Amino acid sequence: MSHFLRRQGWVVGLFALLIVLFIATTIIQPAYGSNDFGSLARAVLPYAFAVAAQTVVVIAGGIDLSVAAMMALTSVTAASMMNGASEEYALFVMPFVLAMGFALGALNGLLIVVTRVPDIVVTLAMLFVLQGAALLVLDAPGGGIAEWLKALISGTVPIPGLPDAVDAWLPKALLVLIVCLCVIWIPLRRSRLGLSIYAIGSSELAAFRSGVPVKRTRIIAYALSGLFAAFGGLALTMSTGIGAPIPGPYLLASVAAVVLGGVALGGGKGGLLGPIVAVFVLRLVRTDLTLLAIDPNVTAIIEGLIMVAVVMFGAFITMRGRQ
Amino acid sequence: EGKYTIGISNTVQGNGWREEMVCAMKAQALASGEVAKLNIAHRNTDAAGQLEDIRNLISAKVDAIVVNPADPAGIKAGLEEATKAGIVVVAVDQAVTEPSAYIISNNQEQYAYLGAKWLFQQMGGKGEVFYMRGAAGASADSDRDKGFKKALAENPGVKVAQEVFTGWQQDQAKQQILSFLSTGTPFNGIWTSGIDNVIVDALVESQAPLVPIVGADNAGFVGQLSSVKGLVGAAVTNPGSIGGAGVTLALQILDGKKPAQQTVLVDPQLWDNATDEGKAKLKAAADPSLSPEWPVSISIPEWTTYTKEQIVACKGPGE
Amino acid sequence: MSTSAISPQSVPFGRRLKRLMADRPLIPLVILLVILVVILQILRPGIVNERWIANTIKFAIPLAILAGCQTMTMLTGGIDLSVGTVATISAFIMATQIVNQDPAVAFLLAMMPAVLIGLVNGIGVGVFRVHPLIMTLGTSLIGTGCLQVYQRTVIASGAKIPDFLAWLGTGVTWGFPNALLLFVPLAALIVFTLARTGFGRLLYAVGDNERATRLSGVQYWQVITALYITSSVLAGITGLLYIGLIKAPSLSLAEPLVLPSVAAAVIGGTSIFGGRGGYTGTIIGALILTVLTTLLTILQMPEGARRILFGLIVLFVTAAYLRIVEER
Amino acid sequence: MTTSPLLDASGVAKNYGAVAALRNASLSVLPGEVHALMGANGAGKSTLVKILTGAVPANAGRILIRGEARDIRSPAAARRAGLLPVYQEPSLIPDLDVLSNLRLTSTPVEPFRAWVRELGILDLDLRDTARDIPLAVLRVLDLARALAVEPDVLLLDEMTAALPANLAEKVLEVVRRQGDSGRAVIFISHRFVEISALCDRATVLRDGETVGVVDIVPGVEEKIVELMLGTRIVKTHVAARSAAEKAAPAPSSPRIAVHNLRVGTKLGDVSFDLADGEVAGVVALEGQGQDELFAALAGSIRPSGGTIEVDGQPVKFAHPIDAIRAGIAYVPGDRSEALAMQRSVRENIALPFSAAFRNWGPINMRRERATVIGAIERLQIDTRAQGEVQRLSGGNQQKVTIARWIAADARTILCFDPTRGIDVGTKQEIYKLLRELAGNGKSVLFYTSELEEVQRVCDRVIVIFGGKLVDIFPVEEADEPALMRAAYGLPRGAKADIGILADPTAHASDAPEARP
Ligand SMILES: Nc1ncnc2c1ncn2[C@@H]1O[C@H](COP(=O)(O)OP(=O)(O)OP(=O)(O)O)[C@@H](O)[C@H]1O
Ligand SMILES: Nc1ncnc2c1ncn2[C@@H]1O[C@H](COP(=O)(O)OP(=O)(O)OP(=O)(O)O)[C@@H](O)[C@H]1O
Ligand SMILES: [Mg+2]
Ligand SMILES: [Mg+2]
Repeated sequence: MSHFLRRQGWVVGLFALLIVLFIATTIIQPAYGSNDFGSLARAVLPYAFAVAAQTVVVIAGGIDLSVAAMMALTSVTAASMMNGASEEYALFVMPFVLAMGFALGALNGLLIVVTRVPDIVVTLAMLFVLQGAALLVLDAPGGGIAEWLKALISGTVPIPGLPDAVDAWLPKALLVLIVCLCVIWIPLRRSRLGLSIYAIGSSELAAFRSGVPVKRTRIIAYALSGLFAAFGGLALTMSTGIGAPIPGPYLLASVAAVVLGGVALGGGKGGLLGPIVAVFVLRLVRTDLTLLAIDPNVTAIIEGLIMVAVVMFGAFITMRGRQ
Repeated sequence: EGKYTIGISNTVQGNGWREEMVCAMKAQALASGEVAKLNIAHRNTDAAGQLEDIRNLISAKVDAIVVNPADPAGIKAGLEEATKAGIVVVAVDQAVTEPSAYIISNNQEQYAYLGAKWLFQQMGGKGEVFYMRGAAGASADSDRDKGFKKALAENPGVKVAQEVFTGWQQDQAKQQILSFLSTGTPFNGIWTSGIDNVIVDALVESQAPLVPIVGADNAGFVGQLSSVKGLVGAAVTNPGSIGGAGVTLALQILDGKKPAQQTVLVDPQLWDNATDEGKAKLKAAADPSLSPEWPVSISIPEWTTYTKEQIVACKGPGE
Repeated sequence: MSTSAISPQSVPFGRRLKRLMADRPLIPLVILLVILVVILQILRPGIVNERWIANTIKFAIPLAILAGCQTMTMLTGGIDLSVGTVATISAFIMATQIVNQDPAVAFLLAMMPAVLIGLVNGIGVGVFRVHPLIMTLGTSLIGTGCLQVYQRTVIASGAKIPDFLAWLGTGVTWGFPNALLLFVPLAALIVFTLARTGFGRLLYAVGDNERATRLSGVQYWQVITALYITSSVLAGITGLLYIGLIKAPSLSLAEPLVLPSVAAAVIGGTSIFGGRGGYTGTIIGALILTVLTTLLTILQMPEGARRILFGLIVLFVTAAYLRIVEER
Repeated sequence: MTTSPLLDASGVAKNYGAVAALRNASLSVLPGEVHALMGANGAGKSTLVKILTGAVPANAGRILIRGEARDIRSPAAARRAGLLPVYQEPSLIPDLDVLSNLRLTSTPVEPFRAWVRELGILDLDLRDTARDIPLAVLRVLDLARALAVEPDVLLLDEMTAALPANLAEKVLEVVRRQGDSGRAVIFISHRFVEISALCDRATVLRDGETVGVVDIVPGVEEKIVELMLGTRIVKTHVAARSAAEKAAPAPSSPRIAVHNLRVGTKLGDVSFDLADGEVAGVVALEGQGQDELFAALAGSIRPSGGTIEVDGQPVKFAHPIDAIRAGIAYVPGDRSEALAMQRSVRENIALPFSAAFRNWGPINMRRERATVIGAIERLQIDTRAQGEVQRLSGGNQQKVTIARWIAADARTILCFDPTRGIDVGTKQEIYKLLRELAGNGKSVLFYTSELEEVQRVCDRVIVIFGGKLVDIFPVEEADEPALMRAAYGLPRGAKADIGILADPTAHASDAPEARP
């Protein structure tokens, strides 16, 4: 139990914060219901994938500045391929785009390993490259998407045996998120590859000496990041129905949520659950600020303050813990 | 005394034009006396983020949503949900593809066409033009590009000497024009997408020939058109006050006065300093007290009722 | 594996050259810069003239100062993402306050938020040990929000660019940009500080091994707080210079310089992990980036291809530089 | 014996830029033997181990395993070839728990558990994160992890250097048995006692070259030292200091007085004095609270109770700077804790001079150079590998950590195991230095994990056990058996058998470093 609390304490705290926020939301807007929760889940989707992409590389001791640009590129690719195409064609586009994300992510990793240029610089350069590529694919927002893909994240899933009242609180978007992340993350976390990712983030030298193939693991970590970013790009296209070549605000948001989620920038520590919960917290804060009709300029200040305050609080606890 | 709550969604923050638009919305809401509360979502984000904001506004149970779309097609789903929830939706500045939404918009294609046509006339229908676009990949930019290309097609003698994207950023634009000037490439005119006063500054600073130049009706540029000696140019109006017009339209619909068409286009005007008529318009419009990035056309007759003090104060109902 | 031993006597010329470059990392950087300029001259014959050089220097200087902020913070293993916001705030306050205030008062008002943000950054990083990336990102968000609120209170009073700043930012005397009057002493001061003062030594040492400096009696929070305040003040000064150059106070004036400032420091050979680097390299890095931007503007190609090229060149330059310097 | 060697390396060379870490090293190990690898600091032992186990690539050389040429490119490849190292630095992943570490290296858990118990660690929780485990235990876990996969050749790089006597004891026993069971062990240590107790043969390196292979027989130590040091003349026999030299000071007020010092649960009620001109030894097994004692005196951690007086004035240290201002300097045992590895020797030595806020201004380069060079000469630091400290060998790095405080002229120096992993020659220099400091009126608190050092250096011995100060006695009574008993918390005068090292009749009796 103490092991669990020591390791998951931060995530538990975040969950508590999330619940407090939900209660606050229902106080602000008593009519807040399952539909609104569905909206939240859909808003979370692209951020959650961006954060997952960032989390994997941060755990591996790196950082990926190209996450948002990767999402833009995969999004425009999907949108331009599916534009005017048949519904079935999307079945081919999806894996293609995911594979593209995986390959471009691997390219990130490969460049870091081969050139030995620090990851932050390689991914910064890749940010420009991917952005440029996105502009070559579509020079203005546009494209289209299969209807069934749009329907995949809207509405709820009727689960037999569950009362409708409960069903209504299970938006498809949330299920898609859970399924996509779990299918990749849970087996990974338990595998030797997963351990290797933590190992190279924790201590590269020790990992090397423990027989971990450091370079290969790093490349795979970036490839996974690219894969998650491609999911994020698809999520963008699924929710908007188009592809936009200009990256959205996902880079900074992903870094912020990773840190809020208890993953140390520096590597080796944390998991995926914390950052995902952090994304929910950040999105719900935005909802509350809108519901409260707060001056929009003040909302920027509040979001910044929350970020700084929570992280300072975390730092403060760790300091107390150390003494 | 107001009875309505109006939600506003905008996705570019810190840009003079957009700030004026939001202030016009606030001022109009206050001046109309019909609005109890404004609920503003105003931040830098993309279409997906705007969907989130629109849905939050739906959760907040507003009566109408006035939106400057990040993308015409990208927020269709959100707007549809809003209409279903009984909310009046008005898009300003750019069109949207959602059929149930009302649109009151500056005509971006016409904006570019009007200015470029005038410019090419000034150049005598031939020569080289320096083409300074906005942000690559933005829908307003690609609409304007269509208008520019149309004028270009009508003037086969005019060639594009160089095409650059300023990203609607002053510093980038200035560096680009200075680099361009230093190459010594001959050019006979400049068409720039809304970033204009720094371009004139750059020409003056580097003592380059003052070729004809077309920009927007930003306060700084309008002032330059009357004050800089030897400068021939024209400002094409692209009023940020369209935001106020959007609020008016929304209120009209809420009051049951539906407009004849779903789409209302506000056509741009061109004020040049080559004709006396244009000069008079420029003089009337010039307003040195405004921030140079703000468009001078701070009101649209028939659509806005606030005073200059009100829009400059930038205060909505209850503030 | 071969069994041949390595004889240290005869060092071939190639290796000697490489070692020379490794010991003097500025040489390869300058060579890279020259190569870029030559390419530019080939693409557009005649472009490299006095005026172009003056322009390039004018735009490289604000970037170089902000990259100086990054260099110093990166030496301690940090980064300062708030420099763009700080520069913008200072510039905006200066341009709006000068309308009704004495220049000296306006200057002090403009620098106040810079000092404040630096102080908050310093305390967050130095005392609470928040990761600098997050800390400076947070303060930059807060700063931007405050600027938006402030902007509404001064819309009515208008803005003005002080003549002195315009002279400093855009003026050229005998072919030399006036901005050099500010930059040369500033750069000399930074270089001297890093190489020959106790504070500079501490920046390197703290970035290398913080525990060791603690055992030697160094108080981390003092060093870090002083560092982030210095960085912010430099950013504030950059803002003033930059508004003199651009002459249009906007709410996102210096934001576009942030990522390039990081890139300039890295290209200039400063390690993002701390403990290694210097300012002279950074200055060249800033020049390289500015020339590169011009080069890409001049090239006639789709915007997408231009960005791809920019990314590839930055990557290539950094990789080539590392290759050369690490050959020891 | 005609058995063919298990491992046979020859002509191994390794260059780091201009510095040749290894020139022509060779090493041949037979099955069933414990083979010592010896050499002075900087001789290249660690580098050779790293090459053999694929951690660094060699520039030249040939490695045969069971007569077959193998190209070992990575630790994983070395593992497959049956070569398993325990490096000087712990190799567990700090942020993973022990169990995950085992899974990462595909180490069977049950044998590992058995070995851990065998090696004397009874209360290990496999769910503990490696970062939270004390250094000495980590080293033992590394060894257990290596043993659990039953390697053909085990390479131990200064395995015992950071271990307290009780754990070192167990390690030696286990290693001995490995040799007996037909496997081979390569054993690096600077402690002759261990070598004579354990090893069959020794390969001696000097300046990156193998200069001899000797059988370990009584009396061979002199020969090894000769090989190791070459022309360097070192007095290997330092007698315990004469009574006159000891001149036990009887000062009126002590330099440092500690009363009832407590630090959390680790240290309780410790009281003692330290006088000017005195070297006080601290003896304790691993983890008895000595780390906390030193850290508290150095201002690194805050005591939870008790008082510290300096020159009769009570002091409270909130930060090492407070201790340094009171003239107390701390030399940690782990040099990576003390050095800025990418900076020069000069900057490292001069570091304390810039610490205070008022010294943040311009540096007087000439004065600094003079001070630094003085300290370098005094400690005879080999700065052959110019530039960054990380290019120095371990021993020379260690000297830099002390040189800093010589240059800063600290009045009291707290030395925590300063001779860990250092060759005999350098050790003598450090002993001499500490005595000289005392002679100049400075005071030294000296923790050592090598009991035989106590009599060479100290005036008094403070024994800590279980976080309590159990005994203080004069150096005359501090022979090794007495110290060992005290360290185990046994009352003075009691007799108990505590292993081969304490047994004065073992091979160690003829070692040059043994008691006179
Ligand atoms: N990375 C490096 N760069 C330059 N020189 C190095 C490097 N590593 C080691 N050396 C040099 O190579 C020589 C051999 O070093 P090595 O650490 O192998 O010796 P050692 O026998 O392990 O000594 P010690 O017992 O002091 O650790 C030393 O003189 C050292 O300065
Ligand atoms: N695989 C590796 N990857 C990166 N750095 C390495 C690797 N192997 C060794 N090094 C580095 O090479 C340098 C030389 O090591 P060296 O042999 O001197 O060790 P050492 O600590 O002096 O050992 P000892 O004190 O036991 O003799 C060290 O700084 C070490 O960090
Ligand atoms: Mg060694
Ligand atoms: Mg060594």
